[in-house]
Amino acid sequence: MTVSDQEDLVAVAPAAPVVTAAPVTSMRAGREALYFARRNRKLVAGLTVVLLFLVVAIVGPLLTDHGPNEYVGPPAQRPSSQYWFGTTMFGQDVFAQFTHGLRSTFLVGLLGGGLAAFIGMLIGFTAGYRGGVVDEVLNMITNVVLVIPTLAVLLVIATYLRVRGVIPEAVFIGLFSWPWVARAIRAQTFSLRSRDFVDLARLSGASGRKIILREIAPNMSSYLFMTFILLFGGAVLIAATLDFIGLGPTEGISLGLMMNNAVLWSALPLGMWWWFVPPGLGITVIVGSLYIMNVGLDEVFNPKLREM
Amino acid sequence: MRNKLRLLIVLSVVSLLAACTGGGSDTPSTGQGQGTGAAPAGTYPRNETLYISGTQWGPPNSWNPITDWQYATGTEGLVYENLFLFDPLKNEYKPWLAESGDWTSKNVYELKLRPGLTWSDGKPLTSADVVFTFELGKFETVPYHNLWSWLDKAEAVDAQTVRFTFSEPLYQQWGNHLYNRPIIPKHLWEGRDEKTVATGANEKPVGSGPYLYQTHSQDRMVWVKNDKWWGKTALNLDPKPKYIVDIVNSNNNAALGLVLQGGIDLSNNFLPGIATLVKGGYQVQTYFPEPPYMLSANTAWLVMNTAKKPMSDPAFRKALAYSIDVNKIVNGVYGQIVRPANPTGLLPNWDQFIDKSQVNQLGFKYDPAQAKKLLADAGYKNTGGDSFLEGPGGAKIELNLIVPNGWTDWMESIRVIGESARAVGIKVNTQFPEYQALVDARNKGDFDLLINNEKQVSNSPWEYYDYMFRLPVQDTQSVANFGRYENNKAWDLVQQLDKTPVDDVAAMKKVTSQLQKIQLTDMPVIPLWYNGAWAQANTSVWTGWPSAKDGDSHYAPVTWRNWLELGGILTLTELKLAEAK
Amino acid sequence: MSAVSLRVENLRVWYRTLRGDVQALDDVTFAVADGEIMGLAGESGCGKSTLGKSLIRLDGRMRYVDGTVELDGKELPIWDTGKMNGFRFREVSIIPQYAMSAMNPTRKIGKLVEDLLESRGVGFAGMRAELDRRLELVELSHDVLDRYPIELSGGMKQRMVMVLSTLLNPSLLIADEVTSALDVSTQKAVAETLVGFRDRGFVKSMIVITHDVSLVYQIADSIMVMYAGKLAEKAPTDVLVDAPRHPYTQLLISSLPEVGVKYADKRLTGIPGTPPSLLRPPVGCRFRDRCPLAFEKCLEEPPFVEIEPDHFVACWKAS
Amino acid sequence: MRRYFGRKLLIYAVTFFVAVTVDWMIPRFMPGDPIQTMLSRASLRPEANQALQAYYTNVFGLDLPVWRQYLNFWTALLHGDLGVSIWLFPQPVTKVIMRAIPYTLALLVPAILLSWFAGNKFGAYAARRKWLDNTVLPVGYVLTATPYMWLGILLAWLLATVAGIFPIAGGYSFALEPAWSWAFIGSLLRHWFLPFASLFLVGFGGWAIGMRNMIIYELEADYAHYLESLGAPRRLVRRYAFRNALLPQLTGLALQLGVIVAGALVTEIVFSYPGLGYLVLQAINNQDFFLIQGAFLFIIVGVLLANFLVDVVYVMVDPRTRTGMRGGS
Repeated sequence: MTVSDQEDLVAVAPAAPVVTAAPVTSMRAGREALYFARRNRKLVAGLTVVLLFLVVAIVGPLLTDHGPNEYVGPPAQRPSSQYWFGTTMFGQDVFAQFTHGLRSTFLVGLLGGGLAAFIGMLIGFTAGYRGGVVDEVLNMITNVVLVIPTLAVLLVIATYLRVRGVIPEAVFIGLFSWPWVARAIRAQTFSLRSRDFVDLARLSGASGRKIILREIAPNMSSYLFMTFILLFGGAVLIAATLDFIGLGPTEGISLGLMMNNAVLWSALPLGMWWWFVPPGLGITVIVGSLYIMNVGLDEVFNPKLREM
Repeated sequence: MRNKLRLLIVLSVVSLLAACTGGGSDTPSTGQGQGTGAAPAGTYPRNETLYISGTQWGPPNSWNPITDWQYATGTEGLVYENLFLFDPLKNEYKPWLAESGDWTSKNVYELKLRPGLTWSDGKPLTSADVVFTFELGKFETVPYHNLWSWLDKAEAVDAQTVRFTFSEPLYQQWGNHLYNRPIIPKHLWEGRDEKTVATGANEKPVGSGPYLYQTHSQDRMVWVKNDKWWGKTALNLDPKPKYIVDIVNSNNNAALGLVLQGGIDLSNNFLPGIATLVKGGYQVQTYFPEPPYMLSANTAWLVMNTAKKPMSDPAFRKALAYSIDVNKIVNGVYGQIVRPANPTGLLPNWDQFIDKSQVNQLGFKYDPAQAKKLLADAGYKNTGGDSFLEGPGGAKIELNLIVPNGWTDWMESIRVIGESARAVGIKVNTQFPEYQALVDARNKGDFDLLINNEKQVSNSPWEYYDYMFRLPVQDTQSVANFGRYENNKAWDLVQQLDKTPVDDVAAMKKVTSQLQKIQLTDMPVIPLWYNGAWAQANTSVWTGWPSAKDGDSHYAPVTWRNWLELGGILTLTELKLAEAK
Repeated sequence: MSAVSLRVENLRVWYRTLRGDVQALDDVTFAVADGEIMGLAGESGCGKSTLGKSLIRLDGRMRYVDGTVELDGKELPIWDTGKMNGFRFREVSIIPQYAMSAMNPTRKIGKLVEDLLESRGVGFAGMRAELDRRLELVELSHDVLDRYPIELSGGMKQRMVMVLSTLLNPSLLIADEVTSALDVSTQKAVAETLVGFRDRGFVKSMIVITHDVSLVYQIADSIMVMYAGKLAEKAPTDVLVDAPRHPYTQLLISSLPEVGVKYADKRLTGIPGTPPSLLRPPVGCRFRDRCPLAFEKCLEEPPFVEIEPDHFVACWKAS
Repeated sequence: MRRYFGRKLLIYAVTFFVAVTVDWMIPRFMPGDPIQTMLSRASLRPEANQALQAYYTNVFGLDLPVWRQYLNFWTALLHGDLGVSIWLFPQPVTKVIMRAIPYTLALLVPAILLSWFAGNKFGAYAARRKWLDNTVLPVGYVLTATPYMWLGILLAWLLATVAGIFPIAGGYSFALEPAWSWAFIGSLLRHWFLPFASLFLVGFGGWAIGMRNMIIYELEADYAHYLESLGAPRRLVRRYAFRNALLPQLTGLALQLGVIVAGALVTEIVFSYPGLGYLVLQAINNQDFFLIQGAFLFIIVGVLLANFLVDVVYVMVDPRTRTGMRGGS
C-alpha cells in the first residue's frame, strides 16, 4: 500500500509533502535545514503572515474595550477611523468581531489540527510498527472513517448538541479528520521499520513505544510537522463551513459565524461588504499562507526541490 | 487530453439535462394544470404575474385545507374559502361565502350562504358542503374535533341555510371558526377515510376560490386565476394577476435582493434593513411610510416558568418586567419596524378592550431603579459577593433565557434582555438551543425564561387570555400557558369571556378589565413588543398596495397562512398594473 | 594504443550551492583511446561521478566553467543541453548508478524502449531484431518487453538498462557504479558483459566509474585516480596497481592488502584528516595536508604530466 | 487484484453498515420529540394536539421497541424507503431528496471533473516554468485556501447583486415552467453557472497546485534523469511525469470527495440552489430528522460509489495494482 499512501498524502492537500526518506536527525542536517529555512522565501513569507494574524488575534481584542457582540456604534456604518472595519446591522464593531473571530479560528486550528494529528500518529505508528492483525483492524477503521464525509457526521453531531462552544467544535473536527494522516504515517513507519537503526534499537531490547518515540518519530519529525500544518488549515476550513451553516458556536463569535450573520442579515443586497469580506479574507489568507509555508518547508527538508 | 476535455463538456451537458428533467419531473408538464395552462411554453408574462414570498417555508407538499399547519399557503384563501373574512384593522367580519349569520337564540346560530356559489369544477356550493365540512370534525384527528364537545349538531335547513345547535355556545371560539374553517366540497371528499382526510396531501385541490392550482416545484408554488370565480359577480371583486408565483423562502439575501430588483412584488418576509431601503428610492413600499412601517401581527412574550423559583414570585416577575429595555430592542435590533407592546400585551386592534386607567396605574415600563427597588423590597439581596442578587433565602439566582438557534432577530433581542436583567442584578444567561430541543423543554416546563409569540391576531382577545391562563396545567403544555401559571379565578374569567357574545363588547370589556388587573399585578408573562405583519411591496409592476395613507385601501397586505382570510385576499383584488414608464 | 577516442582538456565543472561554488572538477585533462576501458577510481566526493555526468548531462546544479571535450574529433557542446541531445545515446551513453529505478514504473519496458527510440527518430520495428539479439546476449527472454520494471529482479533490471543504453552503439559509454547495488557473483557477470560489449563493438570506449578498485582491475585497460576534484594519476592498469607514483594512489592501493576484496571508499584509516572542502579549495596540491611526503613546493599546484608513456601523475615528488 | 477489490468492497460494506446504523440513530436520539415539533407549528387546542400526537407517533412507528425499529429501518431501506418527511409531511423522504439530487449532481459532476482535469493540465503545464509558476502558485494557493461559501458570497455579490449579470437565487427563472425550450435550458444554465464557478475555482486551484508539486517530484525522479541522459526530448519526459503524477491526484480525488460534497452543500446554500445541500439546511432548520437521515444516507452512498469508481479507474491506470504487486515499500 505504501506507494499509493505516500501519494495519497501528496494529493490530499495540495501543499502536502512527499517525504524523502532522508532522516534529518544529525545536528549538521538540523543546522543545514535552519540555514535553508532562513533563505526560503515561501517559508519566510508564509510564516510572517501567519504570525502577523496570530498577533492580531492576541492583541486585537485588547484594543477594543467592548465585547464582539455588544452594540457599540450606529448600525451599518462603513469603515471609519472609529470603527476600522465598520459596524454590523446592530452596530456591533466588525473589527472587534474579526479579532475575536481570529482567536477562535486559531483555537480551532490548533485544537482540531492537534487532536487529528495526535490520533493520526497514534494509529499510524501503531499500525505501521506492529503490522499484522493490529494493522488490519486499524487500517479498516481508518478506511471507514476516511470514506464517511466528515461534514455529514459533524452536521448530525452539531444538530444534536443543544448549546455549542468553539472547543467542542474543534474537538469533533479533530475526531474526524485524522484518517489520511494515519494512512500516510503508517506507510512511512512501514518503510522505516526495516531500517537498521530501528533493528539495532530492537536488538538492544527497547520497547515498541520507545522505538517509535525515539527512533521512528524523530526521523519523520519534519514530515509530522508539515502534516500538522495541513490539518490546521483543514480544521479551520471545516469549522468555517459548519459555522456558516449556522451549526457553529452558539456562544461567542467566529469568522464563519460572521459570514453566516452577514448573509442572514442580507449584507449583500444592502452592500455591507465590510461585514462579509474581512472574515472570509482572514481565513483565506491564513490557510493560504500555511499552505505556502508548507511548500517552503518541503523544499527545506527535501534538497531535490531546492531551486538554486 | 483535448478529447478528454471534450468528453467532459458532453458530461456536464448531460448532467445539466439531468437537472432539467429532474427539475421538471415533479411538476405537471406545461398546460396540464387543471386544464388552464394558458401559459405559452410555460412562461408567465410579467404583467400578468404576481410574485410573492415569505409565506411558504418549504417545498409545497400538501394542499389539504384540514392540516392548516402544512398545506401550501394559499390553499386556504385562494382555493378553499371561508364563510367570513375577519378584518383585524376594523375588527369586523366580512361576509364571504356566507351572506349573513345570526344567533337566533342563545344556542342556535343560523347561517345564510350566498346564492350562486360554485366550486371550480362547476358544481354548486351549498349548505350541504358546509355541514359536511363541520362534520368532518367528528374525526378524532381533525384539528377542530373539539368543536363537537360543545357543538351539538349542524343541519342544512335549505340549500342556502345551515343551522348550528350548540350544547354550550362558546361565542368567542365560534367567531373564530366562522372565518377559520375552509369549506370543503362534499361531492369530492365524501367517503375519504380518516387518514386521507387528516393527513392526505390532497394533490390537485378543487375549491371555490379565485385561484386554481397551476404547478409547483421545490422552490415555488404557482396559482392560476379561476376565471369562473363566483366572487366576480357576487362580490364584484376581480384579482388582477393571472398568475401568482409564491416563491419559497430562501435566505434573506435572496429575498431582499429580489424585492429590490423587482423580482418579488410582495415579500412577507422579515427583511432586516428594510427601514433604510423604504427611503432609498427602491420603489419599495410598506404599510406605514414611517416607523413602525408594519402592522402588528402578534405579541412577543417573555414566558417565565412560574413553577420554578424565583419566577414563582410575582414581585420578581414584575421586577424583571421593569428591568427590560424594550426600546433598545425595537431600535437596535429591529430598526423600528416593530413597536413596543402595551403592558397588557393586547394588539392595537384590541385597543378598545384595554382598561387605560387601570394600565396607567398598574402597568410597568422600563425603569431599572424601580426594578431594583422591587427586588430589594421582596428581599433579593446580593449576598454572594458577585455583582448579582441572591433570593430571599440566599439561594443563588442564575437563569437561562432561550430562543431557537437561527432565529436571528430573537437571538439578538435576548442578548439585550440579558444585559438589561444583569444591569439590575438578575443573572440571566442567553442560550440558543435548536428549535426542537426548545419546544421539548418548553412543553415539559424544563426551562427558566423563553420568548414566544405563537398566538396571532384574531377576532377576540379571548385567544390571548386563553393562552395566558389556560388550566389545568398538564405535564406537557403544548399550546398554551407555557409558564404553568395557576390561577383559577383568572381561568374562570377566561371561560366566562368565551361564553360572552362577540357583539356584547361592554360585557367583554368588563371581563377583560378584570383579567388585565390580574395580569398586571401578577405578571404571569411579560409582553415585550408587537412583531410586525412583515410586508414589503415593490411598486414597479403592481401598485394599489394597501397602506395607511387615506385614499389607499386599508387591509393587512399579508399572504401568510391564515392571513388571506384576515384581509390578504382583498389586497390582491385591489392591485393595479403600474403605468409603463 | 590506437587513435584517441575521447579527449578532455582543462575541464572545469562547478556545483552551484547557496554557499557558493563547489569546484567539483578542476582543470581536468586526459584522453581515452579507441577500444580503451578506463577505470575511474577515488573516494566518494572526489568528483568522479561529476566527471562522468558532465560528459553526458549536466544536472540542474552543475555549471560548466571552461575546458573542452572532444569525441572522435568532434567537440561535445556539453554546456548546451539542447545541442548535446544530438550526441546523447548515439555518441555518448550512460549506465546510471540508479539502474534499479531508471525505468518508468508505469510503462511496459517494450513501450518505454519504443517511445525512446521513436523520440530519437529511430524506428522501433527496425531495431527489434537487434534488440532481441542483445537481450539473448544478456540472457533476458524477449517477454521482458511486455513486463513492467517492477516485475523484474534487480539483476534483470541492471541488464535491461545495459542493453538499452548501448542499443545505438555509442562511441563512449559511461558506466557509473554499475555493480555497487549487486551481489559479488552478479557483479562479475556484469563486468564481463561490459567487456563483451566492447569486444563486440557495441561501444568503442568506456569509462567505468567505481570505488571498487578490484573491479576495474579485472576489466579496465587503464585506471585513472581522482582526488578532491583533480586528477591524481592515470596509468595502464598493471602499472598503476604495481607501481603507483602518486602518494595518494600508493596509499589507496596499499590499503587494499591484496587487490580485490576491499573498497577504497571508506576514509583511508592510515591518513589523518579528511579531503579539503571544495568550496574554497587550498592552493597548491590538494592532498598536501594529508600527504606524508608533503614539502614547501606542494604549495604550488603540481601539473598532471606524463612521466612515462601513458603514465600521468600530478605530484612534485613523482617527477 | 481480486484481493485488492475484495478488500475494498469489504471496507465499503463495513462503512455502509456503520453509516446506516449511525444514520438510524439520528432522529431517535436527538433531543426533543420530532412529532411534537411538527405539531407545535399548528396552533391547536390541547385535546386535538394529544390525539394527533398519538396518531403521528404511530404513523412514524416510533412506538415500537427500539430493536424492532432498527430492523424495520433496514427492511424499509432495502426497499428504497426512507420513511416520511416530518417537515414536508406527508411526502416520502426519498421523493423529496430525488427532486433535489439532479441539481446537486449537475453542480458536482462537472465541477469535480472539469476542475480536476483543467487543474491537472494547468498545474503540469506551469511546473518548472518560472514565470508561470510564480504566477500560478500564489493564485492556486489562494484559491484552494478559500472557503467555498466565501467565494460564493463574493461572486453572488459582485456578479449577481452589484452587476446583476447572473440571477441571485433559485434553480431556474421564477417566470418559467420546466419545458424543453431554449429559454428554460438557458435559464437553468444561468442559475447554474455561479455556484458551479465557485466550486470549480476552489477545486481548480487545489488540483493545479497538487499537480505542480507532483510533477516537480516526478521530473526529479531517476527515470526522468535517465531518459534525459539518453537525449529523450522534454516532451516525452513530461508526458511520463504527467501520467505518473496523475495517479496520486486520482487517489487525492477519492480522498477529497467528502470535502467537495461539503463544499457543494454550502455553495447551494449561498445561492439557494434547490439541491441537496439547500435541502439539508432546511431539514436542519426544521429539525426534520427523517429528512436529514435520508440526505445523510444519500451523501454517504454517493461518496462510497464515487470512491469505488475511482478505485476502478485507478486499477485501470496503475499497472502496479493490476500486476498485484502494489506497494511493498
